[in-house]
Amino acid sequence: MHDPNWEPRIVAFFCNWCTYTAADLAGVSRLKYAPNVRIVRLMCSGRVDPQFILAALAGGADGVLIGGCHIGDCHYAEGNLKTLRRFRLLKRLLAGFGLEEPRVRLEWISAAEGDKVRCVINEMVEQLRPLGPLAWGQRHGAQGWQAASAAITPEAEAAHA
Amino acid sequence: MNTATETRGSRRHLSIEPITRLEGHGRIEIFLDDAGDVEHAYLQIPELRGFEVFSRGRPAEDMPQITSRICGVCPTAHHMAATKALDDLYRVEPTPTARKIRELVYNAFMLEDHALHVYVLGGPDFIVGPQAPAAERNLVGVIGKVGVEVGKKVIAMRRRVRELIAYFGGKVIHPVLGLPGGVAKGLDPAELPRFQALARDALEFALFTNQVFHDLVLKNPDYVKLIISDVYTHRTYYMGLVDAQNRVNFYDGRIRVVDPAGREYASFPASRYREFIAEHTEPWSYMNFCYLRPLGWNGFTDGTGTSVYAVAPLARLNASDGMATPLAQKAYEEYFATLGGKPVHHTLANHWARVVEMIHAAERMVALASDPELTGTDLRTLPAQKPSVGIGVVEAPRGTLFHHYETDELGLITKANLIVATQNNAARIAMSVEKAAKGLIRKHEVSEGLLNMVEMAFRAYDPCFGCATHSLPGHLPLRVRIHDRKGGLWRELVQE
Amino acid sequence: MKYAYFPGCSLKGLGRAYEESLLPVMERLGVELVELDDWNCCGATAYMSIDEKQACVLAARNLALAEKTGPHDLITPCSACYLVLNKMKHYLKDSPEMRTVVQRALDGAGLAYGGNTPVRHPLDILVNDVGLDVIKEKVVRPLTGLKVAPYYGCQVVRPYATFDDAWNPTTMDRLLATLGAEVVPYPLKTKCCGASLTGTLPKVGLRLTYILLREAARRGADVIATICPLCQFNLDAYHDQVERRWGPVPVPTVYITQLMGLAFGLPAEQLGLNRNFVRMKPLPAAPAPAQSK
Amino acid sequence: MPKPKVAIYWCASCGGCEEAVVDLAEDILGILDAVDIVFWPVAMDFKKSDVAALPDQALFATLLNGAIRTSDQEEMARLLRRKSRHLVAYGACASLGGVPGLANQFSREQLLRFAYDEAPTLGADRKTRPALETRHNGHPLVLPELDETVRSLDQVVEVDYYLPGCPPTPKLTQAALLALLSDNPPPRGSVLAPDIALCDECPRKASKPQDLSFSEFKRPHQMMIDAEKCLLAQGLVCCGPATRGGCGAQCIGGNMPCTGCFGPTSRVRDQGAKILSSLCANVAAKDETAIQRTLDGIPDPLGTFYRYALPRSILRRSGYAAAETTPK
Amino acid sequence: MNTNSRNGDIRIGFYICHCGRNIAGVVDCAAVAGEIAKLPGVVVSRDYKYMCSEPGQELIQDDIRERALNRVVVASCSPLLHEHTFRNAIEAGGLNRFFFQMVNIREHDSWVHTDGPAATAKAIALARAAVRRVRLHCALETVRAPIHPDVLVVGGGITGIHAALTLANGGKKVFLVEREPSIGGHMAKFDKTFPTLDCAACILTPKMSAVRAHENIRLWTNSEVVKVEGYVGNYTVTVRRRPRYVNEELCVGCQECIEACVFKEGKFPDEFNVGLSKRKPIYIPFPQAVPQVVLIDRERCLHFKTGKCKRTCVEACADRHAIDFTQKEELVEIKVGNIIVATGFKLFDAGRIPQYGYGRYPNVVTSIELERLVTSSGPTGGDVLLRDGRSPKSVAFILCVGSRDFRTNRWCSRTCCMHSMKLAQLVREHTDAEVTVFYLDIRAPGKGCEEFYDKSLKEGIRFVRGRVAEVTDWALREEEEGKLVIRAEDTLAGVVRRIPVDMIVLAVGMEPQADAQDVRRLFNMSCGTEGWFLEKHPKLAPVSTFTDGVFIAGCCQGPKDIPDSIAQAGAAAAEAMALIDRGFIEQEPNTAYIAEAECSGCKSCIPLCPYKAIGFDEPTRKARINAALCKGCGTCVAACPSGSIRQHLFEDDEIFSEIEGVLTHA
Repeated sequence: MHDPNWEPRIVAFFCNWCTYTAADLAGVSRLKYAPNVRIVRLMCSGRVDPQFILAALAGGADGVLIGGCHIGDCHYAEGNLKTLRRFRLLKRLLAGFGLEEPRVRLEWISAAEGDKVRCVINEMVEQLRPLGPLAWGQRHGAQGWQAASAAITPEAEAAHA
Repeated sequence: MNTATETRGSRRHLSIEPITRLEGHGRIEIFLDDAGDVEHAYLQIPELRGFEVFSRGRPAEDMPQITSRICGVCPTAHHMAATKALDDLYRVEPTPTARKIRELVYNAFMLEDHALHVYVLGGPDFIVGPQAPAAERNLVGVIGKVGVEVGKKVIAMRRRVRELIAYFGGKVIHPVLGLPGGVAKGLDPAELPRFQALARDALEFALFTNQVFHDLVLKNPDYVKLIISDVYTHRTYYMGLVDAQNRVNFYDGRIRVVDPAGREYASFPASRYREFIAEHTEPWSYMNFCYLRPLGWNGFTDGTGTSVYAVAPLARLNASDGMATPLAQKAYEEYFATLGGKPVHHTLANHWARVVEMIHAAERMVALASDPELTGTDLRTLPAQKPSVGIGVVEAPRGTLFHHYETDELGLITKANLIVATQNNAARIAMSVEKAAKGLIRKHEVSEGLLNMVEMAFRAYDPCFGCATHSLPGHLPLRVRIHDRKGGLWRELVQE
Repeated sequence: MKYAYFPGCSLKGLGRAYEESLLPVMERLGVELVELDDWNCCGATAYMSIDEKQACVLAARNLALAEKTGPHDLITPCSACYLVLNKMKHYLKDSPEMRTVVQRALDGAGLAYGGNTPVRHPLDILVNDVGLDVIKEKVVRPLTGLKVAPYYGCQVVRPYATFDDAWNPTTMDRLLATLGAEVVPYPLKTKCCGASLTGTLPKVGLRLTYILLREAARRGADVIATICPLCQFNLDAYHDQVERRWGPVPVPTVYITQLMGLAFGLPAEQLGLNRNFVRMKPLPAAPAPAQSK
Repeated sequence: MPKPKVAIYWCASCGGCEEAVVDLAEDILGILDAVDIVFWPVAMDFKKSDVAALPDQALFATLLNGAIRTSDQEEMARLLRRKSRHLVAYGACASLGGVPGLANQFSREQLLRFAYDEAPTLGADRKTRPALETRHNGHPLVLPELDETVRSLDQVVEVDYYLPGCPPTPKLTQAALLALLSDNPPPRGSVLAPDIALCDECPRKASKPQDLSFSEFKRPHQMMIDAEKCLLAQGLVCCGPATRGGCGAQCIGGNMPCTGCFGPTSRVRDQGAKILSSLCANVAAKDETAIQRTLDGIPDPLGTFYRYALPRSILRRSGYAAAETTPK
Repeated sequence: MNTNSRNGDIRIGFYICHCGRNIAGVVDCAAVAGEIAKLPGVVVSRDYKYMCSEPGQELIQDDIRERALNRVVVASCSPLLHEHTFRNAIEAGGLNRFFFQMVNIREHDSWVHTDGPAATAKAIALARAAVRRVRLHCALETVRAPIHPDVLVVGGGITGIHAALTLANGGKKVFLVEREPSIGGHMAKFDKTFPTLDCAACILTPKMSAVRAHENIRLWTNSEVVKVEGYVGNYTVTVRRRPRYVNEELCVGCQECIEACVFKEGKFPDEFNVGLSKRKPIYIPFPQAVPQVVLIDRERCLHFKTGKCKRTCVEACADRHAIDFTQKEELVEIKVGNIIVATGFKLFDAGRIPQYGYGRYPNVVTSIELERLVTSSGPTGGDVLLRDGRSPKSVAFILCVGSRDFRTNRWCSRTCCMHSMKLAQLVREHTDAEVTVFYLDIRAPGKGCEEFYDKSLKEGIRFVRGRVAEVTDWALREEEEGKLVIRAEDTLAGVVRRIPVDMIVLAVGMEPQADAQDVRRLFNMSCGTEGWFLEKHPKLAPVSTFTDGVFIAGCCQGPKDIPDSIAQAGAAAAEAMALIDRGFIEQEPNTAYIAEAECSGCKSCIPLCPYKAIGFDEPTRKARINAALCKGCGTCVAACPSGSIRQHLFEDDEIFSEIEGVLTHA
């Protein structure tokens, strides 16, 4: 059994216009939610490269949350549709990788839905708890993509050196 | 396993590493009795790659390309067996043009693969000589023996034949032409003359090879004695693919099995392979040993009561009533006449049988290349039925090859089972090695020459452990390890 | 059309007339009702207020039985059953805790409930599944000239107004119109009939009953149509006491299905109309068939 | 001055990479003029001890093909790493894990279970399992243990160069050797193939429309394939856009889609994720169900997008696989 | 100073803001600063009370100079709030403004978490990510785009009117688009306005005609915006102008045609009088309508329906030839730099609360219906009458109809209390009826409103506190006979009352327009959960939206009374003017770009761009991105299968390093 003080870590990719703003609204409204999420801001959920999701999982995240504008509301017309399409196939792919369903989640959260940010995050944290740590990197003898990509993108690594 | 290595390392052992030139790896363990004679020898295969398992969930139409990765030496064999399994899976007949393209490609492949063995892998044992120093028993040695010109000829011919395969297959190593009901690409009539010329040259080359074999091997009484010597002889069953007239066919037909006396034991379509073939597991090897299911596993025994059978050139010739092409038929008759009639039980005769088959393959190429239908444009029969089960078989250079798939109705693999050439031969190979070892190693007397002769018993099958271990991952070198009575390691012959 | 049928205790007891009229009417309409095998108390009555959990388990068992019998909606004529069974579905949906209690109990009985079977009221099925046009076709004896006050009671539309409006339901109004009856505007459609109080606070309960009857009378209703056994009994059984306190209000209360039966030309006695305390007057003279079209 | 020494070695491979070297055909003689092939199991008799005996860095280069699945292979990889100035991951398996790397979707136990318990052709003695150590007629016999995962070479030792392809083309092989021999060899870590996707050299490039979106994904056996037109434009999943060029678009030449054996470009960390990303983004459907329907045309994303690169992908292997380990 | 990022020696300054207690109250700022100080490349790590303050910014600038910083990370509030501030600060400090990364530890951390240690750990993780990320930042230049000086105002209610006039008076060209045939909106229907009881028409009409007269205003009634493209400063808007079959230029509004219409009497419900009166197929919405131009109701006009009309209207119009049955709908495209949305509200449909009997009981009316009844220009000439023509003896108002109720609308409509009291007083003026007001709470915060409430009380209007349960017409007692009966709990007296009255007025609340969602999408705005258009910031940017150059004013943003609507109209106009007079806007240089050599020309990206910014360059056979058209969503970047498209400010490596950063354990 895993360490009792273990807390799920969620990496969230939020679009600048709806979900990130909704998260700001949640703050302005002083809503309270679990501190397990780390938000990465992108201009549009359409920028969420599936590589980012895999990198987060391999890099130690226990779950990944993608947040975008509701369909039809994308600040860039249809960026979120592209996200939806990618997400659908990615879920099938991740099932092939044996990843539990709740670990990766896509939510449409408009700038007004501060409370939805709270609910989704709390709910996700609770869904991840029983699953325990993903610890993908350790499980597979790799520090996720960092080791895996060391040779292929030397410049990328050099940048961190 | 590391720990095991170390404890062994702490024992007294020397390593002279002799066995190479076979695709993939195996290991032979030889145990001596007090007198220093061979008591037992074991052939061990230490790999498992799990193709059947990781084929699950894959779309069936990808199998010809996935399974060809079982072996880069005979990818075309796996590719073709898989493709034929897809025909069966979707209940489609390839169009006449497609079938001829497949056969042309396949015979071309048999030719070049046999050529590789004759000149690079197995041949050197004879061409250069069994007693020759290791460093010479290779292509370079062959060139030294037969001259650079011949070497270049061999290389050029192989290249041209492989270019033909590449034309249709996109790539020669891991081709992509196979689809259920046909092939992906047709032949541009403009290319036809080139291939016709090639076919003619291929035939000439095959006959030339036959000549070389006669000159260097058959004209040498010692070699012939060696071939028919009891050390290299086993009385087993033989299996091969034959056409309606029971003549050798590499691409299609019924599977025929003859008993050690050469009488037909069974003749069945690929779909019934499970009734006749079974795999036996020994805890000391990852490779399963095939035997004839109806006879049950009777151990590594030959002669009466054996259930062991052989495949590959020697077996194909034994299992057939003749060759479908004239020149090959002539060679076939000479072969049996020289070696004392059917069936031939001499393992080393595989080399000659291989040359006979080269002629056959080349003659088929000539015939197909001049077939008007070859340039047809109707390349595919599109599947209409829901898939469920498909079984395909071909004669790989190294023997009968079975691919068996089961899918859901989307055509995604739910179950796959593969019986590859070397697996069929595994039991006989193991016996050959033990017998050779017993025959050659006496009273602690071991020389590299002797060991190479043990190795020859083995190499004659042109065994492909890459193939045989399709079910096994990564691989290990073949080692011959000789243990004394107390089980201590006495000598070790390792090829990394 | 086929439905699983949960009669509940009333339709086998006090409300027998309801079943007696429901079954032939549904048969006329080609609706097949398959009575649940081994059904039990729906869990309503006082049970719900004494031990909610056990009441729910009772209800759940019925629903589980329904699911076992096949993929048919469950029809429950009694408003109380209808309410409790629906309530149960909501509980199971909303309260994980209740879900576990119920599931454990059902496991014990070798049963399971997936929460699928919809629980439906005859009124819903008549108007939305069968359809008024189909019903119209079956009318051989239009209730022309009969003034009816449609009374729905409190439970069918509250709190789960699934097929009609909680404040101003109209399904029965439309159904009655289809039968040819004259629907009097009745603002007390969903007022309490007093049934739940007559037992405990007779005074209050009786007054409510009286108000309903009186308003119906004032609006000239010949009869009150209802869909709830409890209401029917309550509005029918206490006329003597009402009369003692406020004078006579001789409006009979019958089941909508009984009126349908009449309109379909079924004989009154087969419809259990004779079971009423306050009998309904025979229908006005049959009009010429031409008018019925 | 002595010729630079070159070793060619194989680990978990099919032998195709050896064949690829043999396919240098006449040119192999040219290469033999330039370098000494001192170690090549498939075609020459030489000894491990010969290599072990060499001083470190004595080998100019080692072309190592095949993935790593056993500790013997790991041991050899380390030895050759030590002895070689340039260690080249030769071919898809060494660079990316290759097709056998698909085994990473399953556990070692699943592999063994099939081979010895479940295979339909097993005989009466099914369920016999090979044992790491056994005695037979009193003779001790040992077998190596299989690793749980297939690893690419750079997941075991540091790799200087990558030569992609299943197998690499003779052309690239020759070019690579010449590049290494040249005065200014390419920077370490580079992949010795063009760093641009296959479409660049694809003969069908021009036939791809600029506004291509997918209303349906077809599988090659379901349709007649036009031999001129871009395969993506025909609705086939072609990995060309996400795959390094340099192979000469051989599979396209065979009128079949690219399956990605050259791996991703240097700018991409996960080939599968990228091809998925671009294909999905261009799906035409706009509502959930229609999207789902279109994507059903790709029933096996893992096998399709990670045919060669699963061990080298960001996630590397399946979670189930890790969950289940062989009982000892 | 080293401007270019990667290889040079990276000197990072990290600053964490206490924001008073807002952050420091939960996050241990000193601890965060301490942790970050340990990271490679971090040369300064400070915590400070208010980073956004003058001294806070100077702190950074001094460090840039003295410690030769070439990267800055500030952990404080949301970048949407202060990123600009800090970028300016470091620019003033001599550093390229994009060598900066902001960490949101207020909205995303201290404000949403209570567990101090956890919040501090989160702050460290986010900060570490930013520090890793900022190393990779490159020097970039902001792009300037000019602003088109014209403005579009959508909606011709009092809000739109005021906004348009303000801008026009400021010398800006304004397009005012109104869906209805006349401007004026709801206010035009009012008799008087609270709390001053001055005549609505008297204050509205002059403004309406001013619009008509103003040289800088292009007024398009009977028109709707159907398409909006572009971005702040450069919007291209398509307006659909529906035909009124009367030529606006030629019609003088004499209305003779209406007289002459073959319909002698009005026959169709009059929209302006909410159906309380009838109009003809050719009509003018109301006497003071602007424009003073009649229009023809195509659905009802005999000519259109039968083609067999005598066209008496055409005769009446005589040589003015204003009537034109051939008029077609037209689409007009205009270019503007800013847009003000003032599309107003819709009244709650009282029918949704059946227990109040609206629609069932004829004498249950809505506040706006009563409004028309009390207006002298209304259908009854200002007499408050029951349907049967009697004058009511008793009138009851029910407040919060549809408002402050979970079953309908949760919000307070803000105006109903005052509006109802105004009507109550007018009813008292016009009749001798008893007036009772049923209320939940009286909300009279506006200037002069509480006084107005007192006045109402003094005038003997009865107030009963309690939500009305139902309205019925059945009598329990004698006095209830023939009346409507209100049942309600008097929560002050603690008794349930049955109160019989003749007329019941439902004070219906305000709702977002039915098509608010479409309009929102049209202008790329957001809606709150209730459906009102969402302002950028509830306090600091009440009339701005998340789309630059699109402003909202009046009741489309939420219920308001007239003064507040006017105030917002002015505010929005001012915001627009500020942008126009600045003359340009600065755009984030977060555009996508293609590494020429790396692009294989696979064309996967081309169809993905909603702005057609990606093209295929035939000579090079590679894709090309037009930076001017790119809006920086990054969809093509994520999609490029060979990773050959990059995005400034959101480079793959920057994001990977951020991911890595938030996941690295401290």
